[in-house]
Formats: sequence, structure tokens, C-alpha cells
Amino acid sequence: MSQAPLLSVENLAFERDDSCLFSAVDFTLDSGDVLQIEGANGSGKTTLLRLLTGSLQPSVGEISYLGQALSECRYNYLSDMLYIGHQPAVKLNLSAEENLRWMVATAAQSNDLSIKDALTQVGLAGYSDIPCYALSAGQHRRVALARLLISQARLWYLDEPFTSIDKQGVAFLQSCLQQHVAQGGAVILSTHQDLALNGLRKYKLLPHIEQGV
Amino acid sequence: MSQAPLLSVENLAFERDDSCLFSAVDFTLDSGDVLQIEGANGSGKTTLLRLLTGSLQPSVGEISYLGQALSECRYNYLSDMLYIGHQPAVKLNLSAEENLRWMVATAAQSNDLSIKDALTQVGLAGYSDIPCYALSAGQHRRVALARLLISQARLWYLDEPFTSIDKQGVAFLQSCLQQHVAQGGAVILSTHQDLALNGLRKYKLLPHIEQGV
Amino acid sequence: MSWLSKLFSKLFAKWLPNESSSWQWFYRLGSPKWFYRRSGQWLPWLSLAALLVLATGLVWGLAFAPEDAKQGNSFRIIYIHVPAAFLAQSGYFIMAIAGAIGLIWKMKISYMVMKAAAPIGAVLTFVALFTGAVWGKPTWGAYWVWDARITSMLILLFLYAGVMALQYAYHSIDAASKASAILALVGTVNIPIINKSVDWWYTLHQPATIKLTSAPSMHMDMFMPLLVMIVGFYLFYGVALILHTRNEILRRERKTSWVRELVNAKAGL
Amino acid sequence: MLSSAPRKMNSGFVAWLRRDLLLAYRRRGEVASPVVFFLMVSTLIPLGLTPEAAQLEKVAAGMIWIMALLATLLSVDGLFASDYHDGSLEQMLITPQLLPLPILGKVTAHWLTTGLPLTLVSPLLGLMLSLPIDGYLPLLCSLALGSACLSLVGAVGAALTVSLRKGGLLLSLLVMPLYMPVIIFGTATVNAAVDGLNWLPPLAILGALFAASVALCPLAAAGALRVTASN
Amino acid sequence: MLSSAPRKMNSGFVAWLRRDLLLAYRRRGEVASPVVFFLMVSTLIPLGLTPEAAQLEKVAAGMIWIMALLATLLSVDGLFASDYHDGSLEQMLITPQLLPLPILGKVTAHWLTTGLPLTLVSPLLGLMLSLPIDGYLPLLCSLALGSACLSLVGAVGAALTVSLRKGGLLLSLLVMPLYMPVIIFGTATVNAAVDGLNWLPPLAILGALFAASVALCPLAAAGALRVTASN
Ligand code: HEM
Ligand SMILES: Nc1ncnc2c1ncn2[C@@H]1O[C@H](COP(=O)(O)OP(=O)(O)OP(=O)(O)O)[C@@H](O)[C@H]1O
Ligand SMILES: Nc1ncnc2c1ncn2[C@@H]1O[C@H](COP(=O)(O)OP(=O)(O)OP(=O)(O)O)[C@@H](O)[C@H]1O
Ligand SMILES: [Mg+2]
Ligand SMILES: [Mg+2]
Repeated sequence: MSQAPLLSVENLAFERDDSCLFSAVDFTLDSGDVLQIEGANGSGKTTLLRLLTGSLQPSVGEISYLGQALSECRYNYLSDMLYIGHQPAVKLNLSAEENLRWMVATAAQSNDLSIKDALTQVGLAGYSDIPCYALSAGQHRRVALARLLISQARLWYLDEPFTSIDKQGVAFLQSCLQQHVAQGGAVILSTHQDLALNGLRKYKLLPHIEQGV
Repeated sequence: MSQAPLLSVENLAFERDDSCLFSAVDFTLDSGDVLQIEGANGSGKTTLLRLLTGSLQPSVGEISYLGQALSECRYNYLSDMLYIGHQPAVKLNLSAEENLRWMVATAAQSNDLSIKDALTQVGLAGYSDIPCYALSAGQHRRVALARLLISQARLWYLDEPFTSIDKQGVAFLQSCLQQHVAQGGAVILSTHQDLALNGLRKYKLLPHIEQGV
Repeated sequence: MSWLSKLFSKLFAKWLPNESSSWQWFYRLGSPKWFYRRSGQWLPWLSLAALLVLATGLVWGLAFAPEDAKQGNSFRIIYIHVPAAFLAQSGYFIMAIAGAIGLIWKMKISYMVMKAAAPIGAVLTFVALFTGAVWGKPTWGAYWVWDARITSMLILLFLYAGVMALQYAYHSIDAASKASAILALVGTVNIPIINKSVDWWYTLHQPATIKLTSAPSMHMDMFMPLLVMIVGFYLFYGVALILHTRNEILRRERKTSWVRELVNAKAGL
Repeated sequence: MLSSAPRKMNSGFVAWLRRDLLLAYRRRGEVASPVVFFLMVSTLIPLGLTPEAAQLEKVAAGMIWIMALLATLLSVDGLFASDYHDGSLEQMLITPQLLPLPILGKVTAHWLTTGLPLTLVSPLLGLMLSLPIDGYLPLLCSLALGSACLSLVGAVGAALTVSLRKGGLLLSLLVMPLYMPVIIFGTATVNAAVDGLNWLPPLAILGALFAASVALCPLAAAGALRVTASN
Repeated sequence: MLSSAPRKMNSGFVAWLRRDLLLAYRRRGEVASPVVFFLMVSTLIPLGLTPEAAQLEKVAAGMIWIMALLATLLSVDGLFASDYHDGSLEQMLITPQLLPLPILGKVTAHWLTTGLPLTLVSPLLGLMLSLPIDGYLPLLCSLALGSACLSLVGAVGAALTVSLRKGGLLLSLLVMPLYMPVIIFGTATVNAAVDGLNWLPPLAILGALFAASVALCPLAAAGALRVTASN
């Protein structure tokens, strides 16, 4: 039945103000895959992820979800997707728990794990009532990462999720990803660190080379 | 003559709102040292660095610079110090060059490297005129790191300087640190990554354990 | 705004242009290159016409039209004042329509027209305000009074200023075009409301002491030159708009091969 | 299994409304918080203009309206700004819900924390500025409706300028002209009542303005946010 | 060798002044917008109050002063906010220079981008609000001095509230009374001139207020910033 891959990206190119950032990006993603986007600073990893979330429009090429072009299955696609960017969308004046409650409330779907449990698992057990401006950099990111535990989305797009996270946290996060793909999900992430994940695939983003004059 | 170490930290403790974050922090730093502060998220690395810069006041203990208590040599100490925190103090509306020019203008001293050269060395050659909000996460941090190349300060305090920086950048930054200590400087940095530096020392920040009742 | 264009194309599918139909000119118009070439052919004729009509109107109005019984010669400001006020108002709608076309059909050229129309409209509004103020001193004894029409003209100036400021504020051309098109559209919805409310405000607060609208029905000899001037201003507006748009085309398309060829050809001459 | 859970039917309206109210509650007490601002400025008016009741009375309605407008303008500037900076706005744009609904939620929260308190304290200000007694009810009604219009129109301006990192001045340039009808009919309502005339017609017009704003402004703001986000 | 280079003698005043001016300039569509803002607010006044010249004349000076105050309040709130969020403020606090100097640099930049443009367009506003001709010169002089006081005092309030996410209300209410003398003597200067009296005495008092603010406000703001930063 499901011949079509979960996500397929064909010949994608993006240009901003007449200069092309990358072109001919091609890959497919199936359930169970973890795809790491590699590339130097400024090579366009964040831009690629934002193209995938639909925040930006590609100049050329097509992204399709389960065989359908994004524009035709916007609602389903966005419901099945979770994106955590450089800016983790954590409100400084709210506590970790309030932040998470709001994130869950706006999400299309979530599982039964309670918010308290999720916060405990990411190591914020005693911190759930403290306003987030009083959290350390790593704790701040952990609030956003707790969303992963509650999410039911199949596609996770994570932009440098390991930023500011300590070693133990990195290991925990990797086991989370592993579990997610084991359940049939898929992950695209960008990071400069080396990961130890089964079935990890890499995609190297190369700068666009101007052809002709 | 210079018996006194560059920096010495004695029995430092910090408490906030009646709860003690860490206590009995003791170390000395000499020219040529690179000290890596280790510790889990929320263990107080950033807090310790901010104590060292004088932004926060310790509850107990003393920090001395060249044998003098900080309060007695504030001007000299602050002139000899450079701090780059989680927030890199890069103005989004200014270009990289303008940002750096301002940073140099407010610094007590700087060497002869031109701003353009510094930006080229950190890999921002073509980007110096673009407003910083149009830079990628890593490029954004690189603007702040370019300060290191221009600075004449002896003491560098760097809070997770490798955040968002790609592998090549991390290697370059490490060589910078190496060169700085070779010239008689000293570095204290916090990071969760493993570093490959000669003469690297580590200080593990342990949570304060309540004694007695 | 994709949902908007989708909704639009669903609702008006029947009448919408599509490439196979006789609407081809519409699509060709969307091509900056085509527009540049064509407008280059129109421009001399249009400029000539504008020049002739404006000259006729000015000479007629300033030299031959009879002096006003009450105001003497100062009334001749009307030949600038009224056409400028006219054009300032229609100019806003031209700008907004161009913006709407851009949003709905994603046509590049209409964004350029929109951008070009804003400063022209703002200048005309300013001219209307300025000539009005100069005229006000001899007739009303004050440069500025809070009359309904004058106020709505001032607000129009602010609307223009907003669109222009937004154009310049954005870094990305695409975002600038779309954002100012949205603002221009919101403004169009508001212009009638603003005009109505200012009228209401005026009549509510103050008995009619001086009123622009109740200018006594003009003598034919004074009115004809005015009419000529208005036509002249329209032609002039057209010329200015085309010139501005052409400029904008060159600026935005400077990297395309046809503009390079054009520049090379000019340089070679 | 992933994705097998039934999708929640939520529009995002309530979630965003609740969150913004909570945030406002956390930040009660800032200088620029509209009510504080409102009260402070109205103590300055007698100082700057005239302390005479007879004179104040004439300008009372107008002054209260001008202040309401400025207070809205002042606060609507931040409607999307902090969300833009911390990434929440991007999250809002990629939710599957219809974008105008979360926006309406945010605008409602904004009105509940600026327009409504202003409306509620307006009798007090009326007292301070010697507003005649007949003016109170019309003032309340017109402020309630009018300040909602101001929040809605302001949201469009805020959406257009959010990614520009500019102060409120550009925003005020964009929306102030659009505010003019509201202030005209707002003061007209109060003045009509004070002069003993029928104040329902101008109020009805304010109602119509409000209806139009509710229908159109969230759409326009949604379009504007999409544009700015792709920046 | 490190640290062997001679230390630059710089106070930080110029560096921060230049940076903030540059930032203001970068918000390009913005350079003109304080002016446009004042023009627009002064359009609101006749709309809200009355279009009659005879009436407007009486409130003109007071209204222009209230606008100056609003514009200052509106913009001074962000004086340290963005620096606080992006870490620049922390850098400022750990420079060896005397803290009041960089602060004075920032305040000067603020005045140059709000108070000064307002002063320069005030004759135009006077025209629109039918201010009698005798009032123009006193208006210019008093605004120039008074708006500088407003910026300086506002900086203290901004410093107090920048990181206090709670409890800023009380402190900012403390700043507000300091605005009152400025607005009282500001309007007094203009009104004295319009009434044909000697307008130099109130202006002299403004001058004294200004001198006191220059001396004290940067110190107070520096103290406030140190407190907030150690938070
Ligand atoms: C700054 C001041 C003024 C402004 C902004 C202004 C604005 C306008 C506007 C918007 C129109 C309408 C054009 C149209 O029909 O679309 C107009 C028409 C006109 N204005 Fe002025 N005006 C000003 C001062 C004056 C003065 C001082 C006079 C002379 C007494 C004057 C005489 C007229 C006349 C006679 C018309 C044509 C009336 C008609 O046919 O409707 N205006 N003005
Ligand atoms: N808003 C913007 N406007 C213009 N150019 C931009 C904008 N954002 C990013 N860019 C440019 O696009 C390029 C790619 O940026 P992107 O953020 O995608 O890089 P990245 O691969 O994520 O880098 P990093 O590893 O540093 O996060 C960069 O050269 C950057 O300068
Ligand atoms: N402004 C503040 N107010 C109150 N508590 C704070 C504040 N900042 C940090 N804390 C608390 O102090 C502790 C130490 O924070 P700090 O930022 O120093 O940690 P860190 O070691 O730098 O962590 P990370 O690796 O995540 O950066 C944390 O538990 C945090 O919750
Ligand atoms: Mg990135
Ligand atoms: Mg830290």
C-alpha cells in the first residue's frame, strides 16, 4: 500500500534576493530513518529545515508527503510534524510546566504522558514551577525538548537539538530519537556533533555553484 | 616577582534565594592555563563565570587577581578581562563589521589586527556588511568570537564558545585558545564537548550538598 | 497569501484569465521585459501629449481666464491645487489596485507599479496641501484650518507615507512588496470610512464657516482651463508612473540577461 | 503507534488566548503597562493644560480617547514581537490550524488586558477630568467597542512590522491614519451625550467598525505574518 | 606580549553614543518617523478635541508638552531592553569605564532621536494647533531643555524595570512624579510668553532641572543597572 516514502524531496533549490543558497537537494525519508543534515556554518541547514516546515517556499523543486505535494496535504502534514528550531519557543516569563501545557494545547495531537512526567524525564523535576528566565541555558532547551516526549507527530525536524545540553542529556536525547524511529517515526536533524544512532543517514549540504557566466 | 597566580579562587560559594548552588570552589589559574569548567546542566557554570567577571557577588570566598582582591584592582582586572557569554552581545540590526567596531571601541585595549582581517579569519569574509539578523546561528556566534582575535586581554572567560560552530570552526577556535595561552594568556571556558588542547585542566563543578539538618 | 489567491481563483474561475484564452496580453503584461519594451514605445507620445495639454491649460488658466471677483489673481492657484488633489486621491487607488493584482496573480510588474506609484502620489498630496495652505493665507487668514477635506487630505498623506516607509523598511524585495500591498489594501478599505467620518466630525463640531465644497459654481471661462489642467495632470501622472516603473524594473532585473544586454548596448553607443 | 491517536479538534484560539493572558498576568507592573500609563498621563493633563474644571470638561472626552489610542498603540507594538524573537511565532505559523484564529486569540487577550481595563477605569478618569455626568455611560460603551477596534487594527500593523525590529514609531505611522475614524466616532458618542443629543447613531457606527474589523483584521494580520515570517 | 599595549583612554561615552545613533539610523524608514509621529498625534488632537482655532490655541502648549512626554515614555522603555536581552548590557557592566558615561552616551542618543526632532518640528505643530506667534521661541527653548530632562529621568525608570519582571510598577511610579515639574515649567514657559509675561524665569528653572538631571540621573541609572544585572 504505502509505496510512497514518508517524505520525498526532489531537486530542491532556494534562492534569496537573487543569490542561490543551495540547489539540487534530493533525498527521501522513510519511517525508521534518522537523517542528519551536515554542512558548514551558513551552508543552509536551518533554511532547508524551514523549507520542509513550509515556513519558506522553495524556488525550485518539490517536497511531498506520502506521495502528495505539500500544498495538497497541508493540514495532514502539519499535524504530523514537529519542529524545534534554534529558538526553542520557550516563554521566559512562564514556568516550564506552563510552557509545555501551552505547546501541547496548540499541537494537533499528543500522547498520554503527563506534562509532569515529561519534565521529570528531561531532568527538570524540581524546576517545573520556576519561571524559565531563572533556568540555565541547558535547562531552557530541555523545556522545549520535553515536547518530543509528548508528541505524536511522525516527522521530527530538529535544528541543533544538542545545543547547550550536557553529555548525559545528549545520550538521553539520542535514545529518544531511537525510540521514535523504532515506533515508525522519522527524524531530520542538523547538528555538528557526531551521533551514535543505528540507521543514521547523513546528507551533506553543499553550496550552490554558479554555472555558466 | 610574580609569585601570585594570575587568578585565584578560594572557597567560593554562591547562594541565591537561600539555596546554595555550589560551595568550596577552589582553583588557581596561571598564564598558560586553559581551565574547562565541567558540570551537568544547571550545575552553575555560567553562574561561576559571572562571579568571576564581577557581575555577581559571591556569598562566601574570595577571588583575587595577581594576588589582589578584585575589589582592590577593579579597573586593572576588568581591563584585562574578556567575557563572552551565552548571549553574544551581537546587535542584530548592525552588520558584523559595525558590531565588531563597537566592541573594540568599548574595550580597554586591542591589538593591531584590523576588523576586516579578524572577520576574514573567523570565516565571515563576504558577510561583513550584512546585518547580523541575516546571518546563520553559527555565523552570528562567530561575530562575537572575532573579538578574541583583536583582544589584548589576558583572561578570557568563554561560556560555551563552541555553540553552533561547525567542526572546522571548533578546530580554529581551539588553535586560537592555544595561541592565546602560548602568549601568556589564560582561559576559563565551559563546554560540554571534549577538547583537544595541550595543558588543558578541568574543574568539575559539583552541586552543593547540604550538611547537617 | 496563497489561500487568498486560491479562494479567488475558485470563486472567479470563469472570468479569470488563463493562458490559452484571449487574456494572453494580461500575462504578457506581467513580464517586466515586455512592459519595458512596450512602455518605451508609448512614452514619447504620452510625454508629448502631457506637455501640450499642461501648457495649454497653464497658459489659458494663468493668462486668459478672467480674474476672480472676490479673490483677485490668487484664485489661479486652483489650476494646480485642484488637479493635484484629484490625482492624489486617484493615485492611492491605482497603487492599491496594483498591489492587489500583485497579491492575487503574483505578478511582479504590478508590485513595481505599486512601488512607483507611492512617492508620486505622496508628492501630489503634498502639492495639494501646500498650494492649499498658500492659498489659505489670503482667503482665510490662516495657513492651516481643520477643515474636513483638508484633514482627510493630510491623512491621505500619512497613508502614503506608511506605504513608502514599509517599502523601504524591508530588506527583501518580495516581502516589501507583499507587506506594502497588504497595507495599501487595508488603507483602501479605510479611505471611504475616513472621508465619511471626517465629514461627520466636521459637521458635528462646527457650523459651516468656510467650506471648500460650496465653492460657487464656477464661471465657464474659469472652469474650462481647470478641466484641461486635470486632463493634463492625468497624462503627466501616467508619464511619471511609467518612468518610475521602468526605473524600478531595471533595478530589480539588473541581473537578468536582457537588462545586461540593454546596458551594454547603451554603453556601446 | 504514532499518529493513530485521534486528532484534537482545536482552533488554537483558546490556547493562545490563555497563554497571552497568563503572560500578561506575569508582567503586570511594567512601566508601559497600559493602565499605569493611562493613569499617569491623566494626572499630567490638568498640569499641562489647565486645572480649571470648566475648561477640562470640554476636553475630557477627547483626552480620554486620545490616551486610550496611545495606550493601545504603545502596547500593540509588542503583540508579536516577543513571540517572533523566541520562536513561538514560527510555531504558530506551522500549526495546522487556520492562522486567523490564534491571532484572534492573541488580539482578544490584548484587548482584555488593555482595552477592557481602560474602559473600566475610564469613569475614574472622567471624574478627574470633570466629565459631565451624562457622559459616563456613553464613554464606557464607546470605549469598550472602540478599543477593540484599535486592538484589531493595531494587530495588522504589528504583524506588518514584527520582523523589522523597529520601534513602535513605524507601527504608529502605519496604523494611526486607520485609527482616525474610531477616535472621531468615539468622541462624538460622548460629546453627543454631553450636549444632550442622541448618542446611539455614532455608537452604532462604532459597532459597525468593530464588526468589520473583527472580520477583516485577523485575515490581514495572518497574511502579513506569513509574509514577514518568510523573511 | 599581551597587555603590554598602552590602554586606550576612552570613556565609553562616544562609543555607545555612536552605536545607538547607528542603530537608530539602521531602522531606516524610522529616521523620519518621530517627526511623522508627532505630526500624526497632533492631527488626532483636533479630531478628538475640537477643530476650532480659538479653542485649540488654549491647549496647544500643553498638548505639545504632553506629546513630548508620551513620545519619551513610549521610546525610553526600550532604552536598555534590547541590550539586556542580547547580552550587550552585561558587556557594558563589565567594562572598566565608569558606568554613568556609557549610560549618558545612550541617553544622548535617545534625546537626539526623539527630543531633538520633536523640538525641531514643534513650530510646525504649533502652526497646526494655532499657537500664537509669541509662543514659538519659548516653545523651542523649553522643549529642547525639557525633553532632555525627560530622557534622563526616563533612563532611570528604564534601568529600574529592565530586568525586574515583577515589581517594576512601584519603582516606575516613583519616576513619574519627577516628570511633573518638567511639564509644569515647560508649559509655564510657553504660556507666560503667550500671555505677554516674562518667560525667562520658568525657563531658568527648567535649566536647573536639566543640570540636576545630567548630574544625578546617570548615577542613579548606573546603580539601578548594577542591581538588575546581578539578578
Ligand atoms: C491645505 C489646504 C487645502 C487642502 C488640503 C485642500 C484640499 C482640497 C481637496 C482634497 C480638494 C478636492 C479635489 C477633488 O474634488 O477631488 C480641493 C478642491 C478645492 N479646493 Fe482646496 N484645499 C486646501 C485649501 C484650499 C483653499 C485655501 C482654497 C481657496 C479658498 C481651496 C479651494 C478649493 C476649490 C475651489 C476646490 C474645488 C472644489 C470642487 O470643485 O470640489 N482649497 N481642495
Ligand atoms: N533572514 C535572512 N535573510 C537573508 N539571508 C539569510 C537569512 N537567514 C539566513 N541567511 C543566509 O542564508 C545562509 C544559510 O543560513 P542558515 O541559517 O540556513 O545556515 P545553517 O546551515 O543553519 O548554519 P548554522 O550551522 O550556522 O546554523 C547564510 O549564509 C545566511 O547568511
Ligand atoms: N536569574 C536566575 N535566577 C534564579 N535562578 C537562576 C538564575 N539563573 C540561573 N539560575 C539557577 O542557577 C542554576 C545554575 O545555572 P547556570 O546557568 O549557572 O547553570 P550552567 O551550569 O551554566 O548550566 P548549562 O550547562 O545549562 O548552561 C540553575 O539551577 C538555574 O536554575
Ligand atoms: Mg542553523
Ligand atoms: Mg550555562
